[in-house]
Amino acid sequence: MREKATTLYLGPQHPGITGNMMVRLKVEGDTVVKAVTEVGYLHRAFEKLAEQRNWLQTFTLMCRFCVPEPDPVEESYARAVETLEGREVPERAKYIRVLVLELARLGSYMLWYGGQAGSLGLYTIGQWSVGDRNYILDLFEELTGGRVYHMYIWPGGVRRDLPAGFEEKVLKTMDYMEQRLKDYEDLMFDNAIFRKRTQGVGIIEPEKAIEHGVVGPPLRGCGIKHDVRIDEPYEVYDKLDFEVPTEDGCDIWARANVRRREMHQSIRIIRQVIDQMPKGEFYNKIPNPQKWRLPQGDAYERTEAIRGEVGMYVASDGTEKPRRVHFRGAAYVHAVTLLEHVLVGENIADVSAIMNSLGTCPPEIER
Amino acid sequence: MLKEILYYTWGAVVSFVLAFSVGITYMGLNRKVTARVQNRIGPPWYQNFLDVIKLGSKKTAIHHGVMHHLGPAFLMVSSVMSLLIIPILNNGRFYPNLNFHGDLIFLLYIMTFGPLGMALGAGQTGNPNSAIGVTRGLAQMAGFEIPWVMALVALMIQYKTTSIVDLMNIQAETGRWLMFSSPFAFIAAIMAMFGMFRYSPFDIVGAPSELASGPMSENGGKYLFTMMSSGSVFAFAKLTLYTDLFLGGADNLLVLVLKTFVLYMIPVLYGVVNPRYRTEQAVRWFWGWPSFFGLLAILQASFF
Amino acid sequence: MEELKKNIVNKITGHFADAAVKAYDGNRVDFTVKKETIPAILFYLKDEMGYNHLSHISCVDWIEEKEFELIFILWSYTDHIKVFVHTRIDRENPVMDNIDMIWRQANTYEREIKEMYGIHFEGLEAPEEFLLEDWQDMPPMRRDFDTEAYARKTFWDRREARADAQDVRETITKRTGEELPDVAKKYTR
Amino acid sequence: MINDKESQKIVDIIQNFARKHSLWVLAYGTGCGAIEIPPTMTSRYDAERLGVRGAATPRQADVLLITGYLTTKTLKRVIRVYEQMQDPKYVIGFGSCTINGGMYFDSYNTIKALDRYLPVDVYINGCMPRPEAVLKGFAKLQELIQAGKADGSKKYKENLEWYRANQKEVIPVWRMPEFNW
Repeated sequence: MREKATTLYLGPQHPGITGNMMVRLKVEGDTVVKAVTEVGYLHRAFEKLAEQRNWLQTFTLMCRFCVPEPDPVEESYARAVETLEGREVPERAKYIRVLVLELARLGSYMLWYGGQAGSLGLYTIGQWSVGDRNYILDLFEELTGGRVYHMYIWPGGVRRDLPAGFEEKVLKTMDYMEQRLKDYEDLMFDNAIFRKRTQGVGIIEPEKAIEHGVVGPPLRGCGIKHDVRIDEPYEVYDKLDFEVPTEDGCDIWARANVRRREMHQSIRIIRQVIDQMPKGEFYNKIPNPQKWRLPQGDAYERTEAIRGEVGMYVASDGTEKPRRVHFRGAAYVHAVTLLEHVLVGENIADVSAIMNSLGTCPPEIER
Repeated sequence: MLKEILYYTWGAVVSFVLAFSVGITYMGLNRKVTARVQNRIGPPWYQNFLDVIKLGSKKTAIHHGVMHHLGPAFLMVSSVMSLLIIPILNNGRFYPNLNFHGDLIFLLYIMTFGPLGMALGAGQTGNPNSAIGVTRGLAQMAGFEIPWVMALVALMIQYKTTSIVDLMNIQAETGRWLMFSSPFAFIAAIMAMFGMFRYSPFDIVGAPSELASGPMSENGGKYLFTMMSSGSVFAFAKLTLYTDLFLGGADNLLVLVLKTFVLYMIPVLYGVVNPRYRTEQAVRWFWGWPSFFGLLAILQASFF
Repeated sequence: MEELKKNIVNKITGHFADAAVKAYDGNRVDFTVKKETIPAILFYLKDEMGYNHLSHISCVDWIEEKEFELIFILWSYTDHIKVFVHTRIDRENPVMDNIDMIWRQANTYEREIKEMYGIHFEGLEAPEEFLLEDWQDMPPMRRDFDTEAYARKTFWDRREARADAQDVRETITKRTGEELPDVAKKYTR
Repeated sequence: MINDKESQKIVDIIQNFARKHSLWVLAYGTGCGAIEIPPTMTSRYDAERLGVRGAATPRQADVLLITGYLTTKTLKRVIRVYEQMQDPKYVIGFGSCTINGGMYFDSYNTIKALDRYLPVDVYINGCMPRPEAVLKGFAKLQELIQAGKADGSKKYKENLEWYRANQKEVIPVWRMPEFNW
């Protein structure tokens, strides 16, 4: 008997893939019958390199774990090290960290807008939102010196204080963003074709979501309210007033709506943070990094990134170098077993859109 | 006799050069207009000329078999044939084209000939993206051909002729464009045009995020050069056909360019703000309202 | 919070005699068990206690003690407590029970740990390779694998800084008007 | 008439002008530098006004952007992709890690010097290079093309054995055809 299924290689070189990875699809007609994720194209052995470097040198590796949104990884590492050592962080540093994290969330959502709309052929949104994302990157550049990799949130606090007049600039940018978000939403969420393409596509049932360990917007798109920011409040999130939006659709449309509403919450958080920003120290100085020994033990801290919770497991043997630094990426769960499960039965036209809605980020899987 | 042959050949060459340059310019303007909508400056209007020259000057060492070589050639043949049949200006004021009675029916066939040849060529590359792209292209063609044929049949029934020149003469005599005297056929034809031009939301054939670039996946360099030039010629030919049939033709080149450009901007601007359909959604769309208008057009033509 | 923690500690130590508890401040509870108990304790935690989110599986190589340590980190959506389950396995003969029927995503973690540490998970159904391709050395995350030596052996050594820089030195000298040092002249074109 | 030297010169000038202003970049994000490609292509920096544009498949592309470190697994795919591209083709090495390994100098899985495996026409340094730097890199490539000096693919063909030997050194199991073009 002849085999009816064709093998379609989506990646590693493919415009629709969300980075350097591959999904091998078995298709019958237009329907996917089997999907196998193949990763490892970006494996740089960060965790091995971390064992060769001391605690502070490791910090410069951290931001490179996930390229679109490096700050939550830095935050997880910094917090894990602080927990392990029992180091206090000044109040101002906590607020600055939240400010940076929320700006990063906003910036990555802008990139996500481009990816999600681009995967469905609506390139105009991508051009707008990725262009406007530069305004957020400008703020980062002023604050940290880097556009993409900030290396800003480090153990003990943050690397620099806010520059003079930074708060006003942030508020001004937020006002601009709020206007622009309205434009994106008008173009994307009011569009009948976008609605047709996304509703009922890429469904994850709530039970399956729990079983597969789904986190972040995909989980909240199933109607389950879980967010590390409210479940296990870190920094000053327990003092801030914000909502965690959920939707019941379980499909791409629901996830997109969760993200859309979260962007507004981010802006709200940023305004509050600027409003409540205390005066004082921003850095609890660490000793000479060459001789900086952490006590034996381990720690695991989690942060909410746009893809879901990201965590950092740190184990120390009492020397200057980490014994183990292990990163848990949200995409690690989403892009392998979950993706293989979700893609079965979908149309090949939707594969790229589903991947974008799950937030697959290959550098985070492979590290 | 010889003089006549030379005259016709010269006419063909001139119309080809015209169609090529206007078509390529339109594509460049498309990129410019899209860029302006997207908040960018965009490439210069002559960008596509440079692209075409570059593609033509690339060394091409791809071999997948004879049909693969012939695929782009089929496309070119189809475009040039349709161009030669479609009268460019009213009253034969431009160089003569090969129009005859029944050319409207012939045109229906020759316009689908190119994509079919391309389909064979793409099938031989063995690239699954090409194969899936071809099936999508044929499915989409099955979609938009129905309203398009209905619109043309309505015109044929209403004016009892199968010649484009006759239709143009009727418009010139009565002074009424067919888009007003048979509006339903015009609406159906314009809706079918969205599918013909393959801009968003009907760019399902070469959808980059789904199929890399569909049937063109294995075609680079000179193949792509041929396909791009035939695409631009074909675009101009189609736009001229629409002008001839519905917008009363054109008395001089300037009017022609103006009318075709307005027509061309319809699918372009619609595409900028819309994501793309899935294949079956696209086909359903074409078999919905456009076909309904086509049917109305035929009813109007038969009974009024 | 403290009550919840006490509750889980009582239940687990009541059910699993070999579970050693380590107390932490905040919302963290640690158990150390034998490796045979792992599937049972995880099943128990998931089905009876509601710890249905597997947040992380990590592995640490304690080469001095000739042991691998496996850490399973669970999270409860209702209790908001992190539970760490530690176990130690022999480094010479690393065999472990597969737990991907409890949580599907454990499959990915196990594939990686298998590849990076060479720990064999019994009954793990997954392709052989995960991150590496045609790897022929020892599992790279083991402590005795020297990555720098491997890199030096396999790839070229790092170039000397700026040795191949195209025109950097020339540009700098032009800008500052300084004479090029003799060492640098060798490298400029 | 066509083969004589004078007219060849004119043809060359036209060709180089067209090639220079129409660089189609293969959509292959090989490393983290790919994150700065969307900003380069979109509204603020808008590389399309220089004729830089994305191409979906290697057959249609002119420029291969190696955006950062290459793992050995990716190197294999990159070689295939490079050999499937049609002449004339250019390689831009992007970021410090393509030059000397950068911060991954002791990593067991990334190559350290890109030009040992593929002919590189232009390097852009930085981690990450900013979009301005990327545009500068494209401008440099355009300069080289105009002068007829961007002959990486010619170099690759002439020194194929050397490149192949280097490639096989780091790719232990070679399951690819010897010639892909």
